[in-house]
Amino acid sequence: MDRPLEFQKQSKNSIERERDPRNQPFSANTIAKHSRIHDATKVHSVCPYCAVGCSQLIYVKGGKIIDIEGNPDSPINEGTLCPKGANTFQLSVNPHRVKQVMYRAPYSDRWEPRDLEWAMERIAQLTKEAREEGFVEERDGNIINNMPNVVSLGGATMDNEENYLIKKLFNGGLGMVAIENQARI
Amino acid sequence: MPGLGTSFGRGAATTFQEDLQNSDCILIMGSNMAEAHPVGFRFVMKARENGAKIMHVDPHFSRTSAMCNEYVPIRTGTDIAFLGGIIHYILENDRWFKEYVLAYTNAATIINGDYTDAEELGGVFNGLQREERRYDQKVAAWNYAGEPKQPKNQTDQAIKAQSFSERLGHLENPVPPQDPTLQDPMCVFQILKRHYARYLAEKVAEICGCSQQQFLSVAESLCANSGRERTSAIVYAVGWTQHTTGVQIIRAAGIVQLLLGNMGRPGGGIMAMRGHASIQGSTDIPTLYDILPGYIPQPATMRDHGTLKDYLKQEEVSTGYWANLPKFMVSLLKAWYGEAAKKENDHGFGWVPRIDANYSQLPAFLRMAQGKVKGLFLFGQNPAAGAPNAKLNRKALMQLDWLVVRDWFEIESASFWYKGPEKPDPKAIKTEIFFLPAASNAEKDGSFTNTQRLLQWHDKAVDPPGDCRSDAWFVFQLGKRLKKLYAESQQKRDQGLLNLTWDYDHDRMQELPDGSLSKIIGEPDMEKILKEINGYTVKEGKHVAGFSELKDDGSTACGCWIYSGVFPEPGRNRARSRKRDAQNPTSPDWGFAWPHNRRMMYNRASADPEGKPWSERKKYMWWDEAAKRWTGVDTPDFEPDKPPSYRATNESRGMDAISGDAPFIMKPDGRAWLFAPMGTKDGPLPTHYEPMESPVPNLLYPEQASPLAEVFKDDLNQLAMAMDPEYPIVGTTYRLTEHYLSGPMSRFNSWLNELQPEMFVELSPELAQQRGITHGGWMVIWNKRAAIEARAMVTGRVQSLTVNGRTLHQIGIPFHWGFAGETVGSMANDLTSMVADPNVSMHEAKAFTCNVRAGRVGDADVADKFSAWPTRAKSPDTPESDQPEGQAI
Amino acid sequence: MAESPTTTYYDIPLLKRPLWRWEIAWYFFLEGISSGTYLLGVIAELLDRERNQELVQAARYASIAAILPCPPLLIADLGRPERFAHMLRVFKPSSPMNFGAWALTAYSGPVALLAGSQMAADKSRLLPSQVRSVLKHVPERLTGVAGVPAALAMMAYPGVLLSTTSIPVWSRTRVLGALFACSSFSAAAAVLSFVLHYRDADDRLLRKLRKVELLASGAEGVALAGYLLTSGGGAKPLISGRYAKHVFIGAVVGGILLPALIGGKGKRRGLFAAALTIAGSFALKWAVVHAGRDSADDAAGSHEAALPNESATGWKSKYRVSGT
Amino acid sequence: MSNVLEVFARPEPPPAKQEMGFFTDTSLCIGCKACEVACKQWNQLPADGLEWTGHSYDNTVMLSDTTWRHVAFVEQFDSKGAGRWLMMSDVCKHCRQAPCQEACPTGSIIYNEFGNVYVQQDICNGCGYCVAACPFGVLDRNEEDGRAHKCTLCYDRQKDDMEPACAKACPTDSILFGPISEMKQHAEKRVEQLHARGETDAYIYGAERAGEYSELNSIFLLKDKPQAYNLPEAPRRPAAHMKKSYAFSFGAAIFLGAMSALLLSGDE
Repeated sequence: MDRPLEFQKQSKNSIERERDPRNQPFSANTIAKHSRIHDATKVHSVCPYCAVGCSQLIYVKGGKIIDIEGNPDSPINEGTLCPKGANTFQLSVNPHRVKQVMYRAPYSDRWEPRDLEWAMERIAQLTKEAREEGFVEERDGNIINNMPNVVSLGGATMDNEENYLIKKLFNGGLGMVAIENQARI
Repeated sequence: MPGLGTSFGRGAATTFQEDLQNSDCILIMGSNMAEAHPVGFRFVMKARENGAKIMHVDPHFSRTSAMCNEYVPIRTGTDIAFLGGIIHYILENDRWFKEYVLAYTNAATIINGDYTDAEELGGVFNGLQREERRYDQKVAAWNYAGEPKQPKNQTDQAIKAQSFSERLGHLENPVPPQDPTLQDPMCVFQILKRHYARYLAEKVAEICGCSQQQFLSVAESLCANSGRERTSAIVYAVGWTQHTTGVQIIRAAGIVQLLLGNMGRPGGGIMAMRGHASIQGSTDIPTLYDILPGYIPQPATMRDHGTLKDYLKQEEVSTGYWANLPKFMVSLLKAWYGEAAKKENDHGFGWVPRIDANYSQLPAFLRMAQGKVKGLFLFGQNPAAGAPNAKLNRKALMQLDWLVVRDWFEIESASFWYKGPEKPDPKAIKTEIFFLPAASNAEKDGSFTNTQRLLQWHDKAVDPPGDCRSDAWFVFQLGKRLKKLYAESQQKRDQGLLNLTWDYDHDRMQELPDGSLSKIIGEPDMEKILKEINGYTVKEGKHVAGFSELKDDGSTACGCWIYSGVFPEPGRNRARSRKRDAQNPTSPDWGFAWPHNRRMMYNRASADPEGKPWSERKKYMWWDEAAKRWTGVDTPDFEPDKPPSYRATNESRGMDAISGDAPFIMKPDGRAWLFAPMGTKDGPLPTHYEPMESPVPNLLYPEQASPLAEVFKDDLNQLAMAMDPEYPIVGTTYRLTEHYLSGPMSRFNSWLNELQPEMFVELSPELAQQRGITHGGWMVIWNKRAAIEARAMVTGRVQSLTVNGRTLHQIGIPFHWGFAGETVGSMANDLTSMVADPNVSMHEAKAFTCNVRAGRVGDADVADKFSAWPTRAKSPDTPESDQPEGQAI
Repeated sequence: MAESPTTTYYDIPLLKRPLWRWEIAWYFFLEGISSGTYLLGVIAELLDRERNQELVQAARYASIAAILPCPPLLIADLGRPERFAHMLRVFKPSSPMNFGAWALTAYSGPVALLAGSQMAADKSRLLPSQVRSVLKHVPERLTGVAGVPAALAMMAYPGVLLSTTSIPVWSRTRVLGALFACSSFSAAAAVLSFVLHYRDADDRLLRKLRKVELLASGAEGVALAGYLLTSGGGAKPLISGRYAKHVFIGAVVGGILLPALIGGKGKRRGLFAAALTIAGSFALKWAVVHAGRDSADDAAGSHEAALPNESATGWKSKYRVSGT
Repeated sequence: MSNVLEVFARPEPPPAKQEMGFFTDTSLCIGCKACEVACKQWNQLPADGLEWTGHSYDNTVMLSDTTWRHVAFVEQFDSKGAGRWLMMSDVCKHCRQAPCQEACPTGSIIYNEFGNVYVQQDICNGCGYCVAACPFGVLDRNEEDGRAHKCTLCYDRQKDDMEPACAKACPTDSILFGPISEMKQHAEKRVEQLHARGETDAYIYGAERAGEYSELNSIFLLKDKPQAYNLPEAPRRPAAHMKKSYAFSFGAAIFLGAMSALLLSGDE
């Protein structure tokens, strides 16, 4: 068992000499290295996945998101993220992402790209038609004022302000009652 | 969350995640926290490293179990038996926290003499109308002695009950008759004792399938770590809520925590771990059918809601904080209808639609499947794969005239018409579908409310690409178009829409953080919306500082009273405040927690009745006699200057009805409810029922399953009879760290897909051997609703249980797969059924019966092309040397 | 069962497969012949230029012919061929590959000059007359001697390069370098003997060369035995693996035993024996280079080769591991 | 042409800084794989396949040119269901005397100013020597770009005083980053703490020299044999015996040369 010691003596200095950066063949590119975000715009965000509420930092350069990571200042995640949170970048920058309005006509077997304006107008029209047809003002003396024939589902993954607009327009404005999301209990 | 609302007053997590590290003992039950909430779990790990005992009671040995000091396997759906056993243990061994229980709960309160407990009636309470699946309150007599049997604001079965009115109940006498000696046979304490007398350790073991020792060790650990000096916390998630008895499971946990004196104290409380970024927010500002923002009841035809006056008369709770309902309601109407909301027209109350039936998700989709719905708006939700009985949901989508899908990727709910297990024929499907690409959260401003009621703002980093738009943009623009379409209308029914205040346009082009101008036209100014939510004075348009400033005379407007105070003055968006306070562990300036930035609710209970901390170790809030006010590390969840000595009388109303030693200020008697005289439809005390589908008889009562559970009849929604020999295996679903829900936010992401690339099912070596299933091979899981296939993960982590003397097998089914995305697989939710909790219509996905065999069901769907790299584009404006190493030179 | 075997982790390899394939096997084979023939040529020249004329001439041509394909082979093997010159960016004796790169560079000069002057002497049409007239003046003995260290290095480093890795089949032994050197030398001797037999060279020279052949093959045999013995379990892929036949039938029987038996009795048998030796040497190098992949794939073997010994103690020793 | 020559230039290297490294404490690992994704996100590494292995929850299998963090899952349960589930996040060991660095013929692999082993992508020519040299099977050559890749210990981030992506993301601080001296002290304390708690199977891997093998600048707290996590129990340093090998092979060459000189000389 004395050989290890011997090894140590013999190699210690030579190792340290070798490890000294001055004896290492750095390339110009290596010496120039920096993190790509050191000069990027930092934006505060919140993880869109679960309800833990991890604070995130989005780094932007040239109008593009180049990195998303945890925010060290947050008392909740203190800079950490889970695999999904660490993956947030791939939600925005993703080849699978649909970037164009797609329309499927009744009984059609294909998607067709359509103009956003056109789609919005068509959806408004359909909503109005449905409302004209389904709206109930009153039933046996009771005020009802609702339209049960159009349903809205979603909200738990959206912003409070968006939920507010949905409830306000669909319920307070149009009289839709079947407005739901996962948030049961 | 009525389970919590009925017990304590508000339906939300009672504490905040960071506080878990102060616990001496944490019981994780009905939650796979390490996998579903890894970052929240860091505080559990901190507690563990501080020496706390961490226990996991769960049907499935997960990564959470691996981290705990103790893991107890139980049969899914037997939680009430287990918790009831703990309640029994606490009472039997006199381990309850006397001063706390006497002062802060309704233990001493006397119940109406006509009340008969499930103990006597074979598992049901008196007043059961079996065929109508409801309890007749007039007969039931759950109420306090001296109160009318039927409380004025308790609704008919048809309406789900998330509103505060419903949850809080109503008392004529805020100081009900009590027996401080707890001897009266009709006092809550005695009723509790009798009700749980039969929840003996051996019974618990028999029902749950764990050993007596395992059960006793959990019960003892909780008791040993509660009291003046120590506190225990309970963590749960949808493992509790997704049952036909979900609300009562949470009630049972509430009873345990109240008896042990853990509520409103550091390291204590009940931490509800919610699943989505803003699922709490979407309940507070509800995209739910039965409530208006701030848990105000949606007007309903089953109640006397003709005029605003009638409505308020019926829904107001005259004692406790909910006496302020008129201010909140009128302010909401002002926020919605602005100028048009006048005293003369009931502030437009008539325009608010009434509910005349159960419009919650399950019945709504059932009606859809029956062709009774024309259109559906889908915002970031995926019923075709993610909803209970997904198969029935896919059928429902095919019956629609039109469907608007707002998402990032072409999810199952957008491709159901040409893909999926049923191999649909597009030519036969009429549904007209609009896929409107959505903006990611990085591409819009807005606030999320996390699992601890904390509002946090996210700033818009960049414009969304192409046609992608925020949901706010979509609703805002749709509203503008509809207002235009109805502009000419004189009809009464359209006035609500026409009068709806709807001006959220940016005053000038929005500037992005990098200094460039946004190119999106018509994006609403989210802070204008937040201002409306926060509330403002109608005349000056001045932000209100908090809900205490709201009026019922129409002089204030407020979109959601519980959020009031989040935006107290221009330029001070507290959801956007990101200051961390090194001194204060509650970090009061990091985001904004409702109500009124209270991080821990009911924190008055962290001090004893005299207002002194229970112990130095567990000091949190206390009464400062000198300053004559409540003080501590948090905002008091109490009137800041109400002395502990203050006493209410039966004549007092509003907050005056809350005594100085009554910490649960939302409750009409200021006390937490061990026994719920009202607020839960299926009984005042949690009672063990088997899941709707169960291979085991109810070993405690003749009553097999919840008599009130909602059942939805449909050919595609058949249930197996109890103890059906065809389906001897118990199935439960759960989440994996690497994926999210049914996959829309994870199965289009190669970095996550590579970590869990295939649908699998976890089963025990014993069951695998019995059925000739080999590890890594294919297996089929089927029941009355569907047959699905998966790869077999045969692992020693899953073990058979001995229940009622018989060997019982449970299998674990991750629910992340579907037929769209980079990885595809069968949908666990094709197996789950549409049956629901009577209180909230939450479905029962966590317990169902099934059977398994080796093999496949046949042609699986094809995955979208695998995209190995999110982008190969180099970072803009970045020199070669600084490019990501994966792409360097 | 989703449980891992106790000795390995789901039998997943501990090591990564070496990337080297046929290019490197060929390179080691050819550069070995080149350096071997070069050395023999220089020795013969120093001993007696006149008498060993044929041998010297054959050696000079063989050494250049064998070395010419080498740079392309090396470059083809790189992941980034255009960056082959980076090899000479540093001088780094700790890296046998770097050492070899420099050796090859240093070697290329003398070998080219000697071959050139030989061509000049032979009035080869391949060279323009001016070049020939220049090359006439090459100081042959001096150049030859100058190239000897580089040639020795070329002969010595390939085996050392392989054994300075973590691949058990290469790295458990200290004699792989010697084995390759011997193999190269015998192959080189065989090449020369083949040429001289073919050109019906003077018998005396052939007999001498035959002795050299036997010596080298003998040495190769001894080194091979030493290699297999000192490699312990590491040699598994060569002893029982799919490359066992290369080693035993190819190298031992074909490359060493047969030539020893049949050689030295006439032209045809001489040619045949030489060819066998060359083939044997190639089989050996091919087998050893390719066995590296099988060795890396053997998870249990790799862990076994990394068990503690007195010079490599590992880290577990410091704490007692209880249970499992 | 200029940048072809550039690589031969020898610009002034940065001065040595404090040696930094990882301490991966498997007793705190919840197996969430945040380290894997955070690494891929920061370094923009591609996913490498969608194959389900059935090896517990490990579908990553091993470190590679495109996977620089890998979480291993070891299930140890008896027929009663009693047992444990070990999880461990593996990474490049950043050996203080690194076989890959010693082997690298181009000087592409260097010890940088933070004492980490770093592959300079503008230099590497894909010779593959480091792949065979690494006793931990860390390095591999990327078939797309023909170069060797491995964990850089987020050299680019360290340059701007940021911690590596994996350590930053780790929710339970199972992955710690800091001056290696502090990491070692911390590790020592942690082991004592665990032993005191009765977890006597805990020990540190790589903190000190192990005979011929150097210390690691990425150390681990393990709870089972190294083999259980697919780590070598006692790695060898390839170059440790290089001189000896050279001696033998030069010896053989010279011996054969000398002998053949004898045999060729004189008349028989």
